[in-house]
Amino acid sequence: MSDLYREQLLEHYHEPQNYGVLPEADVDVQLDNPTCGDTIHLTARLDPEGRIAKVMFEGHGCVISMAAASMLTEDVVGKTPQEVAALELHDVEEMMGGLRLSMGRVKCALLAVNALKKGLRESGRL
Amino acid sequence: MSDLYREQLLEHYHEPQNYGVLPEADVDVQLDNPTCGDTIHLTARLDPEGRIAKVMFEGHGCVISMAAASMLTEDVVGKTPQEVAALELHDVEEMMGGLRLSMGRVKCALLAVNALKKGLRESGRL
Amino acid sequence: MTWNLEELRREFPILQQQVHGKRLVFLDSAASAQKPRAVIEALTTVYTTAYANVHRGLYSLAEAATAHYEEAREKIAHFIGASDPGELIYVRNATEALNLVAYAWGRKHITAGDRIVITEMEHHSNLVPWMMLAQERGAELAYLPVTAAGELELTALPPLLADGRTRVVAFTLMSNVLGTIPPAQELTAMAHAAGALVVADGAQAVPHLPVNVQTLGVDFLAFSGHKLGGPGIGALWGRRRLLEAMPPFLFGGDMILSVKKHSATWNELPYKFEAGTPAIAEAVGFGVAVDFLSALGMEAVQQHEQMLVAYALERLPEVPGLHILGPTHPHRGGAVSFWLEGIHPHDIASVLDSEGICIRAGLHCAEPLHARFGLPASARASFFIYNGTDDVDALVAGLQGVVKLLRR
Amino acid sequence: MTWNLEELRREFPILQQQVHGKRLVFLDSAASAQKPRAVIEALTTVYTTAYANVHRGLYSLAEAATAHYEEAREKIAHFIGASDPGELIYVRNATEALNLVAYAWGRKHITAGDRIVITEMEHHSNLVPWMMLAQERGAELAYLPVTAAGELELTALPPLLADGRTRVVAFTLMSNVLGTIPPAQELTAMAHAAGALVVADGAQAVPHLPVNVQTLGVDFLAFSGHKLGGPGIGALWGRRRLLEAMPPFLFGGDMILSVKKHSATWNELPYKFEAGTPAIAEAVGFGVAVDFLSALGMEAVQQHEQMLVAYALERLPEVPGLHILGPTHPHRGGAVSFWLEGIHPHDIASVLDSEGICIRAGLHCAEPLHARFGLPASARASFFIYNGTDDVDALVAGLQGVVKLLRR
Ligand SMILES: Cc1ncc(COP(=O)(O)O)c(C=O)c1O
Ligand SMILES: Cc1ncc(COP(=O)(O)O)c(C=O)c1O
Repeated sequence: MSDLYREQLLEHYHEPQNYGVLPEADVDVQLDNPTCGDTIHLTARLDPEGRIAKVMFEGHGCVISMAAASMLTEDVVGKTPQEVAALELHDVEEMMGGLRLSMGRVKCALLAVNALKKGLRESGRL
Repeated sequence: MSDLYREQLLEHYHEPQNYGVLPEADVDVQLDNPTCGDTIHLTARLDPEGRIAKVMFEGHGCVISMAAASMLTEDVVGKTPQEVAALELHDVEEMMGGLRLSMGRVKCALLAVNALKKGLRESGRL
Repeated sequence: MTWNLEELRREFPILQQQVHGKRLVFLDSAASAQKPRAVIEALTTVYTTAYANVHRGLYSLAEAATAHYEEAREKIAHFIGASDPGELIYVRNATEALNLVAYAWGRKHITAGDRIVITEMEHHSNLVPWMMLAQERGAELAYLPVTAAGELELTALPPLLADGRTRVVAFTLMSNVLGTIPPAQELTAMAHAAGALVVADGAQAVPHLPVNVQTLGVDFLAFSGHKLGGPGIGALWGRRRLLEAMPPFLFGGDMILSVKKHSATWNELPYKFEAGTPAIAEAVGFGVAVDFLSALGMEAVQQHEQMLVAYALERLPEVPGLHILGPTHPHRGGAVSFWLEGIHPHDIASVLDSEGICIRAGLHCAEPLHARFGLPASARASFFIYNGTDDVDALVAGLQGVVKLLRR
Repeated sequence: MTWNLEELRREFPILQQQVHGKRLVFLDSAASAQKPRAVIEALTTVYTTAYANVHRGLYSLAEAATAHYEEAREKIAHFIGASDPGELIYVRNATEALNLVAYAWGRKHITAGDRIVITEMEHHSNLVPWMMLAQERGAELAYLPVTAAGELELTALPPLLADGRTRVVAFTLMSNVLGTIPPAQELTAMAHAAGALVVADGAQAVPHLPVNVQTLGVDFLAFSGHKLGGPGIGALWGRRRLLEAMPPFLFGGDMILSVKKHSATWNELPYKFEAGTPAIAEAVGFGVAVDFLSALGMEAVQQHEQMLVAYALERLPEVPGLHILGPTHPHRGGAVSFWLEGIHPHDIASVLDSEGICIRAGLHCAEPLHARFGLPASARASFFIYNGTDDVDALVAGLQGVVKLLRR
């Protein structure tokens, strides 16, 4: 069975972490991937030093986009907006357990992090 | 040396028959082949029965177009306009001694006969 | 069985390969078909024995290339029932063919207040060119709806034709998502009776069933060579009378008769619409692909694919939570789209890939159609001559695995 | 000698063949070049191992095809000095590339009273699109004259730029008839200083000398893959900023981001300009052809051809009554056109063909240029990497025979 669908990913997919909407969020953003029909609604709060304190997401999409979102909500806690802005495909692949994404799935994996970057920009934190 | 340039053709090319302009012509027509720069000015007289009595031509162009014109002026004498209208590539090839023309040269060979057809149409004989 | 499948498969070198150690189960021919050995070899033959630029060359090599290029045109024209090869124009793909009509015919004939009718099941290539033409000209773009069963709502057409404002009706001869085969003759007769032209998108129909422009009565037919086993090339067929009255689309070498500094006159058909050096070896390969299909016979091709569709329609519902889009009777084309409850089509495609099974997932360039069915995407398996019931079996087994892996 | 010619010729299978029992002397590469074995084999490899439709496929075969297709784009962009592969758009040929600019950029930016400047030495493909655009928009089409020596009359440009009405200056980087290489950097600087864009026709330059869009400073560059040893394909390079501000040209699959029933948004570059299934294997072959030339080195290619031009310019005048068109110094491209007193170019080509020598005769898609020189047609021999001085010798001997046969 596909290497893409290893246990760890499937767990995040079936039982996503931080699923839902964060009340009184500093960041509140919606991002779609129209080619796939993936959508994400991401909310985040920052701590007094401006670091990411908590992130939650809602949405639907494929295993890759949903697992990546779930993992991201855990992974970015404590990062500065600048550190988030610097995250690249490679970092997301690492975050997902050293996965190697094929071109066709890159957009799925990046949906959540791109949403977070967009939200940070729109809320003036970047 | 090329089969296309057999003695007979070259003779017609170097010493064209019926070269010039026929005075008091019934048919007087100009035709160009813009892709090649070949031009022909063809004049013809019909006999009382409406058959081609004499054809003369002037112009410049390649060996094929000029030789074909020269041969045509001899070949069509005595033909009715309808017989001229019925002349096809195959007939021109026969007239030129059983030549097989390549696609690129067909237009050259047909210039004179097409001019004559056009002249007959324009003068109301067809 | 209409032909020996094992023998036929041997004609397709790519099918001999293994993917992830499994037999390649290629179920994405609706996107682009695999190439028979004869086509691949024809390219090599052209390039090693008879390549030169066509038309203007007076040497033997150029004449040989031109002859092969034009023979292919005759074969392709004949393949779609056109008697006049001058009506067949080489283009890059069906998309360019449809744009050619929208630009060259459309910009001349569509004016403010006119109506263009298309259908909800159109591929973007037979949709966006008309949308942009309508926007540019201030014309109306109207859609023939698709029923829940995936058929065209024919009763919606007469009202759209009644006021005489409809200039063109454009529709696919086979949906690349639903497999639906609209009643082209009927639609054409209605459009013509109302004074509208008919543009048929044959991208899916031409490779998979007998298409005859005379019988259908359509005015333009767009199709792709790469979808019937040829290289990266396509064709537009149009009625001589219409093509002659149209201005050219692309301007440049070969399509002109004469160029002065401030005026130009156009070459005869089909060259008027073929600007610049054409895809020469590709055209020859297109002709060879058509020969290959003709040798099988398009009736047999259709019959073979209907057999596969019938088998797939029978077996796919074994997969729990699987829903088929489009007609569930086998009088349809071999593009079978479906969705699985709770599972994203992308995941279906990725998991099947690890089993060597190639299907497509997404919108299949038909977003309004997916909107019609309220689906963000779907999965599609599509058949061609080299597919067999073993491919359907592999698909069903693969889908069972997908469900096991991804559904809780 | 910059490389071993015999070895290089063995890489071109078609050159091994005999024509009319004679060695093939191919002197028509300016029309289309012969293909190296590596290109021909690349097509076979794609079709036998990694063919599928690109971009939207989620299975390995489609991913492999997409990867090869995009790697080729990177190589081709790099070949012309572009750092951003998103600026490189695949088209059918240079002609389509130029039409794309004239349609998509031109219809947006050219209005009544504007001026478009081209030159008298343009190929119809860089002439007629501008003529039609000017006619449609009520703009003026002005020509930079060609001197008797076959150079551009540069002093004519400043007056055409002075009134600020010139929006675009389009010129060839190498004349396909005269071999002239206009001073592109100088022309570009002048045009830019006057606020005009520069469209460069690289159809002849890109295969034959180093072309770097950064150094040249041009805004668009059109060229053909088939003229540099690739299959039937071409490319347009344009500045990202300009391409992004342009509306799309062809509409349909792959070039969209999203399609609703009455609106659509466009994909990012370069896909916005690549509608429908592209010529996939052809793009890969284009990349391999570029690799082939890069391995030789474009400086070496230019040097080799200049050597041949110098030799031809020395030997051709031996033929009585032969007149060369264009520069008689060797700092020019390897397209050498000429005419023979009293002999029609068509006859030259036909007679030479019987000796296995392929040259072109006619207007070479440059009718206004021939009008400038008062010639109804000309003959042209053009060189590429596989030509040698033996080909020039064969040409001269052949021409001597032509004179003997046809001149009295
Ligand atoms: C200078 C020049 N521009 C444009 C073209 C057109 O190229 P293509 O026929 O590949 O479109 C050619 C070749 O014929 C050419 O020589
Ligand atoms: C119904 C239909 N129309 C048009 C097209 C466009 O074909 P192409 O991509 O070859 O231009 C396709 C294929 O993608 C199709 O399925």
